[in-house]
Amino acid sequence: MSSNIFILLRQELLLSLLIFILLFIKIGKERSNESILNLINGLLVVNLAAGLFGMSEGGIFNGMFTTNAFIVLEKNILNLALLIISMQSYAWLKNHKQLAEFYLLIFTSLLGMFFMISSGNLLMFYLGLEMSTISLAAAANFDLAKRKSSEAAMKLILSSAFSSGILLMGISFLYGTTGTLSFDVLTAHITNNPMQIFAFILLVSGFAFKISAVPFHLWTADVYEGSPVAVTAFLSVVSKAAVLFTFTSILYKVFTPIATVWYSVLVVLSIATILIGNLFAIRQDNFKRFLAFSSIAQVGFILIGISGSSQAGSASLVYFVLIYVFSNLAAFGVVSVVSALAGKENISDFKGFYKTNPFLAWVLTIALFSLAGVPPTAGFFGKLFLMMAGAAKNNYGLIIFASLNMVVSFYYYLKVVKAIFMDENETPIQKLSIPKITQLAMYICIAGIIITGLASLVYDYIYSLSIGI
Amino acid sequence: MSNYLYILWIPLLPLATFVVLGLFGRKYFAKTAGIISTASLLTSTILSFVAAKQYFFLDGKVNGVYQKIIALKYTWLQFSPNVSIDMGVIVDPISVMMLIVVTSVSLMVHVFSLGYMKGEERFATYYAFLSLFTFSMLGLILSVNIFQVYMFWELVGVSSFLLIGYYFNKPSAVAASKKAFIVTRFADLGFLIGIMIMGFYGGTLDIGLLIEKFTSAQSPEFLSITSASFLGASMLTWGLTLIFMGGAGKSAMFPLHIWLPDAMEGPTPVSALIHAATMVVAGVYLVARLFPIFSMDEAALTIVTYVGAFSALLAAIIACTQTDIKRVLAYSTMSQIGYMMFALGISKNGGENGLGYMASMFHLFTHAFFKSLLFLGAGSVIHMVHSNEMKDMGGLRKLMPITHAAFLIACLAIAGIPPFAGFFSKEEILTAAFHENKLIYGVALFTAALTSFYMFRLYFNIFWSKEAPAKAHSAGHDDAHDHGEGTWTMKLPLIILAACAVGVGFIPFSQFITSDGAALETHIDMVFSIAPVALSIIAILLSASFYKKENTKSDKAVAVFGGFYRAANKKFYVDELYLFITKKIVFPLIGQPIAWADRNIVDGFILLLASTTAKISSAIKGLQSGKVQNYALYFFGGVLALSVLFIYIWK
Amino acid sequence: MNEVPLTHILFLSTALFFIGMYGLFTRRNLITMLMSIELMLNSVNINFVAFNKYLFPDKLDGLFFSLFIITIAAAEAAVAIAIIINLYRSHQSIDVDDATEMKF
Amino acid sequence: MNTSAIIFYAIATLILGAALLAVTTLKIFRSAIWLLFSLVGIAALYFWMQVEFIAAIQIVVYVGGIVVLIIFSIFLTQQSGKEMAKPATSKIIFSALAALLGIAFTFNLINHYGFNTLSSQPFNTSVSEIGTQMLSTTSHGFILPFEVVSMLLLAAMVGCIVIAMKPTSADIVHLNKKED
Amino acid sequence: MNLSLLILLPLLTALLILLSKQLAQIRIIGLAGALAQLGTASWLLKLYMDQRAAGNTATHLFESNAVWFKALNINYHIGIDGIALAMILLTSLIVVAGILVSWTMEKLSKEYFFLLVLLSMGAYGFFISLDLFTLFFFLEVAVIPKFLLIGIWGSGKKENSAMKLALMLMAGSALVFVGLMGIYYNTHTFDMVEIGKMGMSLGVQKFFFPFLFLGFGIFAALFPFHTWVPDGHASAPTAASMFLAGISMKLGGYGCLRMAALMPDAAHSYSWIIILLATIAIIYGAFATMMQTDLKYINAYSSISHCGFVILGIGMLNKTSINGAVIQMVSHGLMTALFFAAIGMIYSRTHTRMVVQLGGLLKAMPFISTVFVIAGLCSLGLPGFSGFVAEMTVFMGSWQNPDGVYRAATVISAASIVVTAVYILRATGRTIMGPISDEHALLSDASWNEKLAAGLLIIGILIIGLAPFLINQLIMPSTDFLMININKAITLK
Repeated sequence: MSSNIFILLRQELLLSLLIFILLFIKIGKERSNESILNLINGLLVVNLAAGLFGMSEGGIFNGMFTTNAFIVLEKNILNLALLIISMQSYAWLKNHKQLAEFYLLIFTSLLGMFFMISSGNLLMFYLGLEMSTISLAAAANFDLAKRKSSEAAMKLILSSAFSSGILLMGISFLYGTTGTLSFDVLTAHITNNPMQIFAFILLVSGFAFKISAVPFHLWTADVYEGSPVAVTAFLSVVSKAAVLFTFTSILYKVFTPIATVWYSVLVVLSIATILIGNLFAIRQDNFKRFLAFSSIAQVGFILIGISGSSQAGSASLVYFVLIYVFSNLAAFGVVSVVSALAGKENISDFKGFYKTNPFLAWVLTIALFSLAGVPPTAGFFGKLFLMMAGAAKNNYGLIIFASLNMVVSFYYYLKVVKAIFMDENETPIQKLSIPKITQLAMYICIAGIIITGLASLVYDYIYSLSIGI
Repeated sequence: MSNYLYILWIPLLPLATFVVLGLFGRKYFAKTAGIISTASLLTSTILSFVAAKQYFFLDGKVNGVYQKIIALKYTWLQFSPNVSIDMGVIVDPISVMMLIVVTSVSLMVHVFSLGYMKGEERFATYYAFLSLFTFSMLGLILSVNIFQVYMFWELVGVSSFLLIGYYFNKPSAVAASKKAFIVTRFADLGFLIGIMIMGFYGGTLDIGLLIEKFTSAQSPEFLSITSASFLGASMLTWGLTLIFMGGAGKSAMFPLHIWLPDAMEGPTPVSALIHAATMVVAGVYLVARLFPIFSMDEAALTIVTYVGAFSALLAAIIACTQTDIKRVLAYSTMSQIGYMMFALGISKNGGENGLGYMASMFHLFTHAFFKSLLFLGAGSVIHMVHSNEMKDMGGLRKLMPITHAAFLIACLAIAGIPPFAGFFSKEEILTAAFHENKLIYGVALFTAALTSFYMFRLYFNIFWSKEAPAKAHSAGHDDAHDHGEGTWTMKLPLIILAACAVGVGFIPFSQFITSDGAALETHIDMVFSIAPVALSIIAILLSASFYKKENTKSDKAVAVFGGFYRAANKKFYVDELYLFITKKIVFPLIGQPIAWADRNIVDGFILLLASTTAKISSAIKGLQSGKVQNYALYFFGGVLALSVLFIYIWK
Repeated sequence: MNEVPLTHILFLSTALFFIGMYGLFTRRNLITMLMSIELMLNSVNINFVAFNKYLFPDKLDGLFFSLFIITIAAAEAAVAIAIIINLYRSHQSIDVDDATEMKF
Repeated sequence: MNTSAIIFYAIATLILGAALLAVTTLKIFRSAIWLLFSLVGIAALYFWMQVEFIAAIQIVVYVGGIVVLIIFSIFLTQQSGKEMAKPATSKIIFSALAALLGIAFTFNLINHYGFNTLSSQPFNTSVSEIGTQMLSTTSHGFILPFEVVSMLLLAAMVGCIVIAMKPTSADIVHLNKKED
Repeated sequence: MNLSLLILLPLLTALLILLSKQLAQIRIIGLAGALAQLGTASWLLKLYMDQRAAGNTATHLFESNAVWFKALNINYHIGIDGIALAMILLTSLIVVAGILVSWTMEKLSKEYFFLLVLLSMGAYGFFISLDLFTLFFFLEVAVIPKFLLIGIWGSGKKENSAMKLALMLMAGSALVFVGLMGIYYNTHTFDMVEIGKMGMSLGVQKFFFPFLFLGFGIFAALFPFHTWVPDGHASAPTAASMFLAGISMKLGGYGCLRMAALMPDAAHSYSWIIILLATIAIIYGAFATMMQTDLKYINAYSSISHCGFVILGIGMLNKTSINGAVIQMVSHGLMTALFFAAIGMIYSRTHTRMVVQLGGLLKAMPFISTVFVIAGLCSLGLPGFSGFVAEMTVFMGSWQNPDGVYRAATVISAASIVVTAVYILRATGRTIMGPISDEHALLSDASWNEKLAAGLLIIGILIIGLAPFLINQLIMPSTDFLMININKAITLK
């Protein structure tokens, strides 16, 4: 066991290593932020690379930690997201005093997610969840003197504490009714007696809170708006993705006996989520808030995909998340650059943006199109495959509802595009000089948006790894 | 019979002219356009005479009967296995006769226009349009397929539209052209539906086959079309009537005649060509072409008869009251075509009873010459006086002797005074009418009298009534070439046509053109002719006493008729009726409501969807209150709701 | 050894849980809200220990779980209080209704 | 109804009563003290359940740690003795309703499920036992969670320090600048 | 020949345009690309005809089938039949004309041409794809460029029009998507050919056909979902209007046709609704046009009326009518593009499209006026122009349907030719004829590029109008293939 423990745990170990390196950086001699950032980004590249080879699967610590190629892939996606985020928040972090601590928190959070994803046991799952949440809550406060930032952090920590309370209640009841914490054993004891369904729903609400599904989403917009863009991006992409992965695997692995129940739960949640997300997104002006609600709507679609509960379901989920990483981060990248260099975060500020910053405008536009699901961007495929997976249950009412809501979502995405390209503005955002590294990140995103969709091998690869019920 | 293939050149030459002039005329042929097109048309005229000679005298006749010869047939557009539009050339008595008429009259007009249109800015365009018209008219004549007829029918219509609207910056001309096109289009709708009915039941669009199928009373097609009925009338009647509707539209039969008088806005030579000799008789030609089928259906023929007769009478009455000389001529045209129509209507197919048919064709023939002559005469008069109004004329006989002579001949011809052309054809028609239908005969007789009255009213008003005006008239305008009647190119056609107006009556028409192709023995019965001729002469004298010298007799007459006169002068308010229907019903009661509904109801619904969504979204924004405690509350509410839902409701 | 049925202990914990929830809903002072959350977590702890003791004594899962919950609760509380203090610095108040800048 | 039962119900009343007062009293300092009592009561409950180790931890961490922390933060953030703002009655009603509903619902479910206690095996919770399991990698070993939690605590610590540290004037300046 | 060339060419052009620097370069590249497309299309036509002449009776020629998403059985399956080829030719012709017309576009010209080319790529892909997913993909590719084209370069209340257009079209494609899902989960393939072989149960067809037909119908301005047409066309820049009416509305018609062939039973049982809607659209559009005072609105509404003929032809479900529908698509594409081009030329000179403010343009700009008149005459179905052929074929086809209701529909639709004449002549009479105002009298006539563009389109119109047997030759065999399925369904009733 100890032989392959390093291989199985390599991503986690690497991350912990990074964390310690950060500590040394902190206590070591004073360095310029730029050098630190470059160093960290370099390390992140290594970290990402390390995950890419040596797929191996198995469980250690008697099943508390399990991994396989699919999980490794998921973690790699998260690593990639982290790398892109850190490249894009260069401008913001360049003149932040505690960037080492910031990275430390973010890494810890990611580490927690890793443990959560490969948790084979409710305890590990809970620990991972808390680990990611607590450190994120701290990170959310990193615009220390911003009122909004601390408000956001407060809202995040309180509501997540509350939700984890509920989650724990659920877990405790599960434990009480089954007498075990490990997933493999759990499945055998799951029946659809009210107590367990109640416990299950408490559990689901905990998940729903993290992925901000309606009606557990209310913290999302405020936190997104308040926290630093980097954290917002991390919240909206990485943490959401991690929880979704875990959620799916738990649903597919553990709760198979009550599949019918959770299918209908998912349907209800998805309908509510899409609807509310769209309705609120329509009327937002703050860009981060807007993205928050749009991402809520996206989660609704994801839930539809998961509800397909087939191999295609989990595959399309991971596929969509990958695409979502590119698209959403491209959007956030532009927003973060603009907010860091021009201090503007409102959609109305983006009027006439194309005249002054064509490059950023195009990046943002392509990202938005991908989010809206317009071909040839990858978002089109992502969304379609999700819906196809959902349609497998022949629940066409849901599909009709979803596809009509896609039209609504088109409206607000196109509204932003309209602001960027068509609206006149006498005081547009001035010409911004983007850090090279950020530019690179954006190029990566765009490339991803284009390639991931058209090159079918990405999807086929994911599909080959994924599992269904 | 491929040796008629050269006939194809007769229409193609004008077409070529049109293309050339249309594309390059403005640039390269601004001056020479007239010559070019006249030349090409001269060629086709000669060709058509050659064809006539070959057909009538050499090989057209097979054991005493003139054959229908399909010189060419090419499938142009296939609808379904045996229904298709074919382009082709048919050679039979009437088509050859029409070839002669169209080409020669058109040639005259071309020549006349050389002088008349001289110095026009769009001289080339004018000739391009003329050629286009000639081409389409010839194509119409030679059609082998009823849909081919329809196509050239439309083309004729559009070229007439273009020519009427030739003075495009004159609003009245534009209005007239629009009116002409739309009215005829409306008629063509009927024509189209008629064609579809025929095509559906006949299973073909080929005229020959159609005639074949619908004339044998046993053929399944015939049975099916006669057995199928709609609103009490058999489909055959419907089909034929609708087709006739098309014809009536082009031939300005009541109630579709309103466009013809206004069409006089176009250049006078155009009126001479299109609205006197050729296009307006297309309707007659169409009926004649399908006559065998018509003759199978009494009802349709009756309609043709009475429409024709009524139009003839009505037009004649109106003509007596008009003061614009071209309008007078227009109405007389309408009246004469009415003659031809009812002549067809009362005719039977074949043999002695086919007299009406033959007579109608004959009248068509003769009328073409003297009516175009009249128009060209009027043209040169107008060219000199620069006005269409009678009151501006008078005593012109000294100033323009040739015109005067030609015009007089034409008037005599149309009045049916022997030995002029009109006399013979009219006699035949009257004879036919007398044998078939006394009522029609009466109408015809009365109309004949009216005709001679208003024609001579016209004649006297132009050439006599006042004193010969001083040169002042002509001194008024500044055309370089102004001396009396204008150039020889304008005089020559008058002379030729006058000659025709005298001569063509003597052609033994019945030898060549009859309903069944076999020769028909006709003789002018002197006794019978007394009545019409006498009436005409009386009418002429009457109008002479009214208008030869300026006097008040006419006003007295007007006073006598009073209201009736005013009504007639206002063309019996038909125009007003149409105006009412369009301006007061179609536009405000159909068009505007639909346009409004589209903006406000159909589109409004879409917009409503959008605005409702926005409303809802701002209505529920309270959920996001920013108070973290409420968030927790909702959170727990969600949990409870889900649990209740899935534990108690969705068991 | 005990006549107290497990369900009663569960009732106790549940009641405690919802009392805590009530506190979270009603308290406007952030620190007291934090206290309420602590109550909720404690009730969960009781659950775990009780289940472990009375139903599945062969393993110590529940017990350990509660141990970790206590630890994490501590960490959470620490971070939360740090955040609250920072909020107090910027808002000069720890009333939750004063921190509602971001809404709708 | 024997003594242990009586003790249990006594403890239960203490816990619930203290908790109730903790969430209702208007004097923040008092509510902290009530919370303290409630936590101590829970510790007592653990003793009653003969899981002394947990009880000890409860005392140490909660009473000795969290409550103290809370009290300090109270001192930091406001002057004691001052009444807190009263919550809106409507909010009280709704919250109470929600809580009661929740209680009723859960009670009902628990009743129906009726966790019947049949097993009476010994429940060995000696500290040594716990210690070995905590650090063993064999089955029922909790070494991994232990490590993970250590990372978590580290992160939490760092986070607390960064956030709670009084920002130097320099930061304020440039942050404000950034805030435009 | 590999059909993917039709996608690659525009793609290449677009990329080159992005790379190129100054205006002249962009124009040249754009034009070159467009001409290349035209060349390819005509070359394709030649090859196709040769194949057919050589006795190749396969339904689709130049087929190639590559696996795209293996897991979901999505294939990049392309191939053309006569109908698709006709559409491709139409597209390529209009693209060239559009590029030429927008030769003088100064504002953001790079983006402008880029989007135009992108749009054309979508159209090509749509027409060549035999796999429903690919079809859908390209259908949506063609939407967003329209939004940007109208919104950025448009006139009037362009943003709203662009938004309305984009949303309605997206709603259309959403419906289509639902239908596709239905088909996919009942046949487990997207391949039209295989689906055609398999067929679907009547129930399935009847449930999903409406989604598909309505979805595509929105693209084809099916009443009452046509309201994006007037605003969209009116606000769009000239070339965009040409593309919209000339190409993208055809996507809808083509899609409807394919769907009808794919689900013949449903199509047959719903035909009366289709015909009803089509007839309403025809006559309603005609009357609505009569009331318009803005030239672009006139043409837009007339497009509604004309596209009604396409739907009518499809709804009648017999060979002649479907033939007519196809011809009408091509003809309307050319004719309306020509019309918009003429209007654009007039607008760019007079800066007004209001009929009442124009007049007597024939004096100042004879060429443009002639083009205008030709377009008008074509649209009122004058023999010799394509409009006549198309409409007559539709009429003859629908008249073959002896049922009284269908007869009535046919007659009503036929009646629209009179209304058409009315509005066309009104427009012509007011703008081209009549007295001209002084400031307009001095305006210049068409420039070389405009002449070229108009010339191309007119040639197209004339070819169809004068030698319809050519296009029939191209289309008829393919319609026969379509009819095989449909007739089965009808006789089955």
